[in-house]
Amino acid sequence: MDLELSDIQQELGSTLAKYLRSEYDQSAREAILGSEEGISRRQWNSFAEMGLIGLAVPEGYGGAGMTFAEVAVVMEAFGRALVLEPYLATTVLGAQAIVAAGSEEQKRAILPEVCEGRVFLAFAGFEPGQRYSLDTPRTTASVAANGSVTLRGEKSGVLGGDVADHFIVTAIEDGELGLFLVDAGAEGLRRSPHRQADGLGSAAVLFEDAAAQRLDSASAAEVVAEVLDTANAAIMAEAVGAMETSLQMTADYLKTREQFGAPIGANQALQHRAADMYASLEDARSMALFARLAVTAEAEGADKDRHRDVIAAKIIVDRSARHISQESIQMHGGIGMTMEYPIGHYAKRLTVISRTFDDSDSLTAELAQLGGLVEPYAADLS
Amino acid sequence: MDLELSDIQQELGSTLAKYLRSEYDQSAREAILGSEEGISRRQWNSFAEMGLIGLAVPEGYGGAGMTFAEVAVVMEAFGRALVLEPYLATTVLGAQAIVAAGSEEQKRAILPEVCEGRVFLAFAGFEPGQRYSLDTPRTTASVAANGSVTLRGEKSGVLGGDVADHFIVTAIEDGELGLFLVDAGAEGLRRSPHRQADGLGSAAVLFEDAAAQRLDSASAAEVVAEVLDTANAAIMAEAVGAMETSLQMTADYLKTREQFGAPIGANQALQHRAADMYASLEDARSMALFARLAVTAEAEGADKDRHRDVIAAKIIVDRSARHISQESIQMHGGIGMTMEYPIGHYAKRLTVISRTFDDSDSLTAELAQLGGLVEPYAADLS
Amino acid sequence: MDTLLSAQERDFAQQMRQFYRTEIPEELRFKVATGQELSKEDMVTSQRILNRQGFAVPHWPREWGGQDWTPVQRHIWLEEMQLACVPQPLAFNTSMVGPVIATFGSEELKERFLPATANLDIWWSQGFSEPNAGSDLASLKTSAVRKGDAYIVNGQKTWTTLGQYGDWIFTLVRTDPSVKKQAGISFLLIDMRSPGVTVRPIQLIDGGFEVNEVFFEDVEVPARNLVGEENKGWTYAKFLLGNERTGIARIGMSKVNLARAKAYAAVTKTARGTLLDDPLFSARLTKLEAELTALEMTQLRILSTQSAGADKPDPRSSVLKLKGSQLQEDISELLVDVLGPQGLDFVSDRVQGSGFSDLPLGAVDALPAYFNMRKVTIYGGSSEVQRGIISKALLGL
Amino acid sequence: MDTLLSAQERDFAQQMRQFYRTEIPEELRFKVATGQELSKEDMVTSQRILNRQGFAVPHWPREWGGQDWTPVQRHIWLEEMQLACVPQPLAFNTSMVGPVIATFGSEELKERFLPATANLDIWWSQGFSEPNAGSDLASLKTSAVRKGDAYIVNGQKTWTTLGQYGDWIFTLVRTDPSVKKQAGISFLLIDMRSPGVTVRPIQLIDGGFEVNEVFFEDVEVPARNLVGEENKGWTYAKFLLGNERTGIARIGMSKVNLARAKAYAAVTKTARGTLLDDPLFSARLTKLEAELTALEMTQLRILSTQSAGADKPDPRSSVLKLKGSQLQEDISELLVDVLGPQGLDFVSDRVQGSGFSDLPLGAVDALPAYFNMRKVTIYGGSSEVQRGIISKALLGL
Repeated sequence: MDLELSDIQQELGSTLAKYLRSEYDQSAREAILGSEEGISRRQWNSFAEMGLIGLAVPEGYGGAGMTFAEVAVVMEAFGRALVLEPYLATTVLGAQAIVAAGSEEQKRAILPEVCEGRVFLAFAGFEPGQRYSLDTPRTTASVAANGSVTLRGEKSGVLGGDVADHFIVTAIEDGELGLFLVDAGAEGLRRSPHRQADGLGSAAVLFEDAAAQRLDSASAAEVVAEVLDTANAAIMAEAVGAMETSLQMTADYLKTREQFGAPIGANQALQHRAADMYASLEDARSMALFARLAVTAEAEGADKDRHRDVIAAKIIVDRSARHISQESIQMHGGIGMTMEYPIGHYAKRLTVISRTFDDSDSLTAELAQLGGLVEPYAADLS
Repeated sequence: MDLELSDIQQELGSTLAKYLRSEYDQSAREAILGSEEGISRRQWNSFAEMGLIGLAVPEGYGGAGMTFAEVAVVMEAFGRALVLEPYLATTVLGAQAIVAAGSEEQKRAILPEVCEGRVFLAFAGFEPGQRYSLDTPRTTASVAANGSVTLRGEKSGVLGGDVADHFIVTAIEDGELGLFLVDAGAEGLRRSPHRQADGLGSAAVLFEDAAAQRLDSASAAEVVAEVLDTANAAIMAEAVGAMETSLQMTADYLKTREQFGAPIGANQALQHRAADMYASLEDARSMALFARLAVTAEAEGADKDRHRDVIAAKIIVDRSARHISQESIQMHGGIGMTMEYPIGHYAKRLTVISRTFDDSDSLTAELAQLGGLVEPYAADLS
Repeated sequence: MDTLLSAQERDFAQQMRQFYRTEIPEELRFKVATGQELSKEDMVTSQRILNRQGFAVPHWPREWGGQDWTPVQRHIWLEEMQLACVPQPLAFNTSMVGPVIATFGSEELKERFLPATANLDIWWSQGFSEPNAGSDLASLKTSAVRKGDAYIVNGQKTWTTLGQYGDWIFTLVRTDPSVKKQAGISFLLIDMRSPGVTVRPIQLIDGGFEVNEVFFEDVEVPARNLVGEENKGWTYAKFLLGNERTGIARIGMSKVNLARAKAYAAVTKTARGTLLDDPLFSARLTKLEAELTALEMTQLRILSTQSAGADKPDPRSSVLKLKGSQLQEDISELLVDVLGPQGLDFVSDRVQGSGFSDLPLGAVDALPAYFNMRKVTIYGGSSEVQRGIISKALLGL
Repeated sequence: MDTLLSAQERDFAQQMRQFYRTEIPEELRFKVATGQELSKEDMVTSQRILNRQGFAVPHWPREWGGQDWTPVQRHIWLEEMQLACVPQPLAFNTSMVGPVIATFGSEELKERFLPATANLDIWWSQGFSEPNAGSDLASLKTSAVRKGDAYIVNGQKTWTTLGQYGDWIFTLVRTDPSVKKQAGISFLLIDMRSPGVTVRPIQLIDGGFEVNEVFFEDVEVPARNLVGEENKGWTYAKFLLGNERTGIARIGMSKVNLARAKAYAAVTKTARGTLLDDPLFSARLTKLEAELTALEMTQLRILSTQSAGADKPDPRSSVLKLKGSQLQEDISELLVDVLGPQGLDFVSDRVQGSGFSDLPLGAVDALPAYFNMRKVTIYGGSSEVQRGIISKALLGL
């Protein structure tokens, strides 16, 4: 059994951490946050040059041909630095969907550009009033007499949809779920850009007979399920990075901030609560790993348990994210609520992460419905 | 608005507290707990002499003609002393059911004996495999050609059923819920006495064509509902007494027990947790009062909300009971787990109380189903 | 809770309800009810209507606009105000500086300030906290040096809520640095338009600018603006902070917010019905309702004790703050979770561009409010401070 | 978790599973699986079967019956044992006194005690805690005064688990009262049949007699029963307490208990189906399953680090204890709540008198176990001690 990072992963992690420390510090991030687009295309180019964007894209399409395990290393580092660029949208959701569902031609047309950092992708699956459900979009696809496909419908909460060049869209065609590729410049496509509370960009996107291509090299439902599981595993890694930094910052604050003539960390009540935060972080770290292993497992039958394991992991990561984000602010006091001080930004990202793709109640109900993790016959003597 | 105890109630409470301090201290209680019956008939006689047993029974039947508010004062005092005798079974459940559902003749036959402390009553409503449901017993009542009634069925968790002289039994007669009175000596009645974890007596009771009388001066379903609401309010008062003593004992322990050269209460982490226990106790006190007011309300339409208010109260009291019982033992350490030291006895009673008549999940689901406490239109500007 | 009130108290409640719901413009109350931000004008409008009726400062001395109300009446006044979504009178004026001036100020100060304070003709800001003080308020550093008929003030205050609207600021300043920290503090009133006063807004993580830093650079303050005696400021501050806890549980507001969550959940569709029918959501909601009811009963119990004449420090007040603030935070979180994925953006309007669906109810304010509510367990005596007060009463250690 | 193991490790696990499930009498395993109390004979039987195979003390030195297993193999050995409901080797023998004698004892002591200890021919009891010590173990008072070739021991120990079965007791005694408390302690082995030793059982709130007080009144103990050097006992005790944490999270047992809760809930009828379908019950269960999985992954991560050769103090071990004990308690509570009102009695048998229904599964042990489990957040370094260790590592304050 070996759960340590490989040498390559360690190297990747430390190189990236070094880069982010020098190029993506608090003031750099503040400038990006305050910019028009809310992202830095210069940073994105650097990420592309470092090979991060096409990390898990096969080499034949311009990628590095690695696995999600390496993507998770990137996400964790990005979580520590609270990177704002649409890596989740483009690399994890978008590129993976195209790799899985695109035709050879579609892959060749898009993936190399993605890997080079020249285009952004976004996955448009969620819809207004549908909460976290992805199975039954009201967006429909129609085929004209000439065989051309157009989409009608509205998507919301499209991560990275504010800057995306291509959308991967779910829609119903002839009663079946399908995946479609739509150019952001297509006629009949309009977007209403938003900023999430954490500063990340998203959008509502309206398709009014917008021209689309089918992505139908694999079952749309299966691709959506796999992409979402992977994306969930990715934001868990990111959450772990953000929680780790939150706890570190809080610990530093407890050690250095003085009140009544002593560091506030001398208060045993705060010490014990900090210890509980540490325990929460370790839980989350363990479950982010559990999710990563689930989406990268190659053992026979592993896909059967993939979704179950990912949602079980997310229950814990969400719980830890809530605990750590709330306690970090509380222990900082008022300063933790200001935009000038970084801890609140971590809390915002963690608050959003724990409601991205699903929330605690929906995860819990779904895991229960899947039968949970422990077999009831474990108590037998068989 | 006046939520203070009346002078009479204060007098009752302090007289009883004084009695219990001198006559029902830890060693007296230990002796009762170790006795064959697990109760003291001598104590019961004293309670009768003090007028406690018939407190809420009309004067015409030998009682004191007071209300549940006074019964709650007794229950709270009993909670502080962890009284073992079947007051809840006899006075709250049994006598109240007979007052509400018995005929004039039945009341005259039984209530005076009850008030004088000569007989015990028990309410037999719960059944094996039915959890907390009381509406649809499988016990049935049949009428013979001569008009005599007999019962068949099994009851479980009958509080005070180990010593009861008369049982008030729910059964289905012709598809309708009915209430019946059965003599403990009736042929065809057998009981299997149990001790609850808290030392209180209970029993499973088997009715095999046991002779019974109908208690049908009022709707059985309404009587059962009212009696159970009152009994719930009563154990909430008892729980408050037990929690108050638990917290007091824990506070004393924190102040006096030394470790590493200082009282363990000098640990701020424990101080803050003790403060949380105090807050829990105040919540419980408030909700025990809320329940008491609900079952004694005489305002028009008050019965409409009675059940809703009682279960809302029990949700909080159960939560506080869990919190305080678990924390009191934890703060005492190993000593808190021994039978020789009183704190564990309080924890046991509180653990049982929070699962008597219902549990947290069933209460929560029921309150939600009743629509909760806050009207959704409060946010309107109407 | 109505059934607990006497007939007279019920009448009084009815009268308040009636007044609030007919005299305060519906447009203002709608803003409060739906979590919209109030402008300065909104707050002034509301407070002046209340003041005209004697409902702005009922706890002040009668000669300065107060009412001889019982503790229960004062509770009803506030509870009904919150339930009717009436903007509350500005606490800095009515609960903080007003009572201090009325109790410790000279006759001249009273006449000069109290009527204008009650009517919100003067908007007061609070200048207590300093950057490195936190809960250790008495370690403040802002200095006031007497020079002839004036004090020269230098230093910095922070967390000055709505300081951008402030006309005057009441401050704690160090007038004697040579004695132990509590003993050298004075309570000084400063015109914020004085030369040398600068207000710098602080952006909070909810996106808004609720609080400010206030800088004093050689600000000349007439000595007659001193409240009470020099170096007695700490006494006045403690008096003020004691008042601050009144109504801090904000039970009426929490009820309104729970009701909102319930109303929104009832129109939120899920795969199996509405969110209000969802067992896990409704269990969470229901538990919060029960918790809030417990807190309300605790508040009423405290009132009942007060009405019975008791007047000693009551650790149950700390329970009100501790639990009340936690509930406000939990309810704000529930409102976020009603929205699901559509509650994650910071938006200024539910109505989107043409063709786009409206955002769900609460989409504008729920998440900002969640972040903003982080403050309630920090300010006015943090939860940690409250636990300390309670354990002191319980253990005496 | 199987997929994380290497092929060899999977084989090893299979071999363990096979052994436990065929060689340990099913009747013993059934008792463990259903929460029944084990007799002394049960435990002796099981440990001797394990010992015959070399599975009782795999972590001991090879010459005394140990195995050169990797940390992962040791984990599998224990995890599979718990999953198969095999009674665990007596910790006082195998995890506590055995390793101390093997590491610090003389050759003579090793030969005299280790084989009998591994085979449970000697039942060891632990004599560390004293009535007024608690977490402050080093403040112990039991004295041992050297007199010729013997020590004369006087004092009292408490919380001696299963002391009623004990043949020998390993104790910490004060041999030098003149130095600071840790420095004057020795580690002494005492034959419990010596004159002057009295064992008094303590009844716990679960109704059982799991722990005892042990009194020493002028007990003469041969000096050759001293382990290691006089006054070095504290060092040996710390070594022992370090070992005690191994496997303290009891994840395998918690899995078995969760599985029981699930199996019982599946056959418990409610108004709308089974308890396992009840949304609130299943949510609670599901969260515990997720928590337990997190803890298991933490344990595996620690093992992976150990396998990679790291050997410094790891605060994650404290997380294992802190969370693992909390989970054991929470799961014990879940088992109580499966039973509803039929779980509130202390009964000795599910089968009642003729005509009466059998009590539901778990009715005999669930509530006693709930009370008994209160100990797991207290013993072996209480939760408070673990939080202290973690915060020390985190803050260094």
